[in-house]
Amino acid sequence: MSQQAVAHAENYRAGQALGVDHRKVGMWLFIASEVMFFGGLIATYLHYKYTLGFPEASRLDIVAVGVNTTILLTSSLAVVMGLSSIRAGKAGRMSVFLLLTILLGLTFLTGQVLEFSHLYGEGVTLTGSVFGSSFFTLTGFHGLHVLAGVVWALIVLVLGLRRAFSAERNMGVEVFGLYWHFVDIVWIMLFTLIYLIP
Amino acid sequence: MRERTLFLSAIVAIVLVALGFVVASQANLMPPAASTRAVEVDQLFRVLLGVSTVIFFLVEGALVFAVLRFRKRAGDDKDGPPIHGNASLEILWTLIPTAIVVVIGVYSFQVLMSIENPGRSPRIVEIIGRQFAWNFRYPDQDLATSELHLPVGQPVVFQITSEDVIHSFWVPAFRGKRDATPGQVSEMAITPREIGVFPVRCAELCGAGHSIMTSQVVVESQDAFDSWLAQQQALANDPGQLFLTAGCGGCHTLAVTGNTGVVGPPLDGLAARAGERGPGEDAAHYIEKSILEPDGFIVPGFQPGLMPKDFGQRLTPQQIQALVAFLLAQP
Amino acid sequence: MQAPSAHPARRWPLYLGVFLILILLTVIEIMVAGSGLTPPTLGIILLALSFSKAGLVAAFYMHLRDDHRLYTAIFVLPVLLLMVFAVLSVLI
Amino acid sequence: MTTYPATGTWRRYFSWNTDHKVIGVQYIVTSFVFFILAGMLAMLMRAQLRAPGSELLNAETYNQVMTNHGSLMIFLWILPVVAGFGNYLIPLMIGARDMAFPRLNALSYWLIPPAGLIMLASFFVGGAEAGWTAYVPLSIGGPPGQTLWAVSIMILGISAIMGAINFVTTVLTMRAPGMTFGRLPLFVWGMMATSLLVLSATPVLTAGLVLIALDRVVGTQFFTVASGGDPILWQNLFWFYSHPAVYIMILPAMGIVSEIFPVFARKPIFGYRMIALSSMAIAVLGLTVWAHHMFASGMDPRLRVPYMVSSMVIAVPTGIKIFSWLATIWYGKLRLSTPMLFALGFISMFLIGGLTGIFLAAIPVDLHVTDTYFVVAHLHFVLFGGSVSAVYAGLYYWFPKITGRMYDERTGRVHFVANFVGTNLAYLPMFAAGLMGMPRRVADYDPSFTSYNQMATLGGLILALSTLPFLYNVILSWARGPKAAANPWSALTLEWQTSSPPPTENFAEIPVVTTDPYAYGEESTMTGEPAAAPAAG
Repeated sequence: MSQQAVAHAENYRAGQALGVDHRKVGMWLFIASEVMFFGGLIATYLHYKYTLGFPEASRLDIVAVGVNTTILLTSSLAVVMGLSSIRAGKAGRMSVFLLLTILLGLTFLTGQVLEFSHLYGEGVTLTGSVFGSSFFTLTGFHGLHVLAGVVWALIVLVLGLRRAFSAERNMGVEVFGLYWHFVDIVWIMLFTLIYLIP
Repeated sequence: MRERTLFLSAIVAIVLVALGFVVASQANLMPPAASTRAVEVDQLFRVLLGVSTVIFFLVEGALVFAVLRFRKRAGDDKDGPPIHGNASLEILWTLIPTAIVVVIGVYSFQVLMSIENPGRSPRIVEIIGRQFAWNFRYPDQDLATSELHLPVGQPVVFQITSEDVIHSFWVPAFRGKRDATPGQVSEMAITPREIGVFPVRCAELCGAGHSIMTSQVVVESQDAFDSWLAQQQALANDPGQLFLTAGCGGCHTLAVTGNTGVVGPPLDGLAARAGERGPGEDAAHYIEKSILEPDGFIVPGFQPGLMPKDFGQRLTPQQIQALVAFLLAQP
Repeated sequence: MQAPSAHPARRWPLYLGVFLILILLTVIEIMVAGSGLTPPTLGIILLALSFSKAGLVAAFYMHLRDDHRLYTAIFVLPVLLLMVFAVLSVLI
Repeated sequence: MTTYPATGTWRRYFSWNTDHKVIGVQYIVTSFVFFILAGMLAMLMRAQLRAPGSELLNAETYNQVMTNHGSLMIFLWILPVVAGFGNYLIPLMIGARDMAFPRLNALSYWLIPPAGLIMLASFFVGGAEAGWTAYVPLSIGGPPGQTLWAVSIMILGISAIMGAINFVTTVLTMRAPGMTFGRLPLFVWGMMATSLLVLSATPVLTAGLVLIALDRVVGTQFFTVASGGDPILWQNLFWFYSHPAVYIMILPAMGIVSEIFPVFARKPIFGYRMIALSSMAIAVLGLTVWAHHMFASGMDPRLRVPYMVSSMVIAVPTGIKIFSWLATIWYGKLRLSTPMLFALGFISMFLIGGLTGIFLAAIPVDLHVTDTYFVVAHLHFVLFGGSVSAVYAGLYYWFPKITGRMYDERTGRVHFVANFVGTNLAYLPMFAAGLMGMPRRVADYDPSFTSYNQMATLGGLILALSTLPFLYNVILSWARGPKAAANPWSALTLEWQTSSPPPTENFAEIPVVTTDPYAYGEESTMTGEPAAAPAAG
């Protein structure tokens, strides 16, 4: 066996040729496909924004949504702090941060619900105009991703309370974190593309 | 040995090129070239056909030769020579196709620029697709027709759109095709070069009637075209003719045109009745309204929803006025 | 090449710093949007700001900065593809 | 965590099983069932088109049959059968015990049968009639079946994405010691390229289908022209997936024949690196050509030229592959068994599809032939003469490995001849019909096209019959064919270095790879369990 072959053999036992963990690779590949899914919706929104001008977009409340954005950013901080806690072996502290993440995620969703109902009050509806369709579909799908993230966070929290993670075994937390941060990044882009750019 | 290989490959190359040339020049795979654009497209097509023929016979020939020449002989269980590759060969068959593709690309681009150039002062013809028929408009004459006539040698620009789903306006003899997309107008420039009658087809699946959504284009001399145009205009403005061509006679009874339809109310002596139908509305307005929105008032004893509601698009305002006057004049 | 979990405890100041920058950038974004800049410049500035925010999250919170290059490639390539696709879809 | 019912019982093929070999067979058999169904729909169409004015099917029914034929063939036959080969072969070829995510793998298979049933169910609620391209606004106004069609393809897309994640992760993280990227079998390279395309293109189609479904069910305005909706946008989303889909369907096929030529020519593959690179090049270029399907649409004319260029450039890596295969069999010791015959047939017919592709890339010619039978002929030479030939080649080649039994060679050759004759007879006349002016997707046609269509119908009939000897062959051989050796073709890739069929977890001990997989005509020095087969047989 060549030296390199030996290295491979050891990595193989851990399922890690290239020295990368398969769960992490899988998650990143999933994120890549999610990029393209949102890509389809974003391209649709931008195409119509460019062709139709979307005057209704002036009805959007930048400041309120800005606050909601910072809430989501804070949740990302909570997630990464939770990860670094468990890496330091502090399972209890991780649970606290995960709880915080869930609360912040729910707050964001509440904010989005309020925004939607406000817009409906203004007569901007899902079926009323191309703007309504594009806006609610794009932001709505992001909301669904946040919701899925909250559920996932709950699962990780429960597992954490059952001592499923430790300073050595915490890939479950890291992979969840990747997903959550990605959803955050999507919102960072949507905030600019939908709300800020006229 | 080396000379022999070179000699043989030279022979093969010459034979292949000759073959390609013969196929390209002799093959007759296209309908008549009835537009100037068709001539250029066919030229490009023949070039592509020649190149493809050479490549086709090169590869298939090599394939057949290899199968015959290199098949395992009985009792020979040894492996072939361990050849893993040949850099110069691989570079060669990367560069040559690249060169061919570049040439074809440039040539195609030139042809594209040339065929899409409308030429000086083209005549505009509007083409409207609807499930499942083609309608035509000559905006200069403000004339809507169900037939497409074109003067030979005169550049024309089709302005193509659709009223419902996507259709595709295709005259194989012109080599041109353009989608008729609802909500937008796309243009196609053509200069007919042959007198004759050529089929028009819908090339984009548009529903159950897709295969019967055909028409024809009549390419004729300038004189013939002008007289056709004049005749069409006369028809468009002769209300009696209009009454027939628009299809009114199919459902309504009218003595002067000899129609006896009973689906819709009879129209003889309409002037007398039309006055009292709508409150505070004179006969002329009532008749015009009934043509544009038939279900506005339903004559007792007749059903709503039977009369087409698109006469507003089918007929020009002048034609409708002519019809109204014509009906008012009937005793 | 794995994410260094050597001194995880000491990483929280970094995470907090990144967070503060993210909030700051968000505030700047809103102010820029409010300022009377004209669309082309405005759009470019706003996109630059949001991309830097996304970059910060990816580099520090998703650990791309000190993780295996493979992950960066898997993430960045589709983003580039998406940008090309979005531009062409707008123009189509 | 992963469950393995006793191997050898046929029941495991009908159960939730996480063994990649079981899942591979499930994929292949299921998709072949849909292949037969879609083929029957094709025969209905050919029967309708046997003569002008035929009244076998009314226009609505014809459009439903045509739509489902295309959708089934693409989404439920070629894509899943290719995934089936990937599932069965990738772990074996890279020396792994299973895929990276066995349960995800089982899930991605079990999404397929329900999705297929949903698509077929559309027939009974007023079927999808808008063609597999489902152009709006036609597909918005159509009958309810169109919604089922969209849902079915969404599910299949999700299944394909999960499969692709699994393939890429497996290849990146589970290669056996010594299985460097330079030693990866070319089929694995093909699956890598395909999976990357699936990951980057399929989600866009899913997004587009969501828009169509919302328009139809909820009443959103995405494609309502009156309120500003743009039909071209759907074409843009659709083709961004559906052109790469052609490469998703052909790259693994190219990988299959790249495995077969060295074995049956007893020679190393010629230009391994160039073939692997060209797969990746095709994948990358394949993402940049989609709008060449829209040259005749209302898209911005200035955008067409770059698409024409990229479409033509793809001819180069494709040519590299074809020349490399020719060079591989050159000076070889060709054994013309059925897999080799189908592989040779693949080249000869795919070549026609490839060359006519250049005609379609050249915009001036495309504006004449697009949406005509020329396109129908072109895509069937690529997907039937190409992909399906390669799939048949692969089925015969790996049949002894999968079943542990040998198929009957004579019947296999009968199948090949019938398939080859049928394909060319069915599709060559369509080129002429299209050039002369016959649009595609018509339930009736001008009598001037009769002779072409009669030939095509006859060819189609031969094709349909040609599947009978195949079914007869595989069913009987699987049941009571002669036992096959572990390595009947004395091939060098890893899947042949274990028993036929391979045991659960494939290898008693993970092999260590020390040589490239096509080292024919040399001292093969593969260690590991069991020892490599002699290079020459």
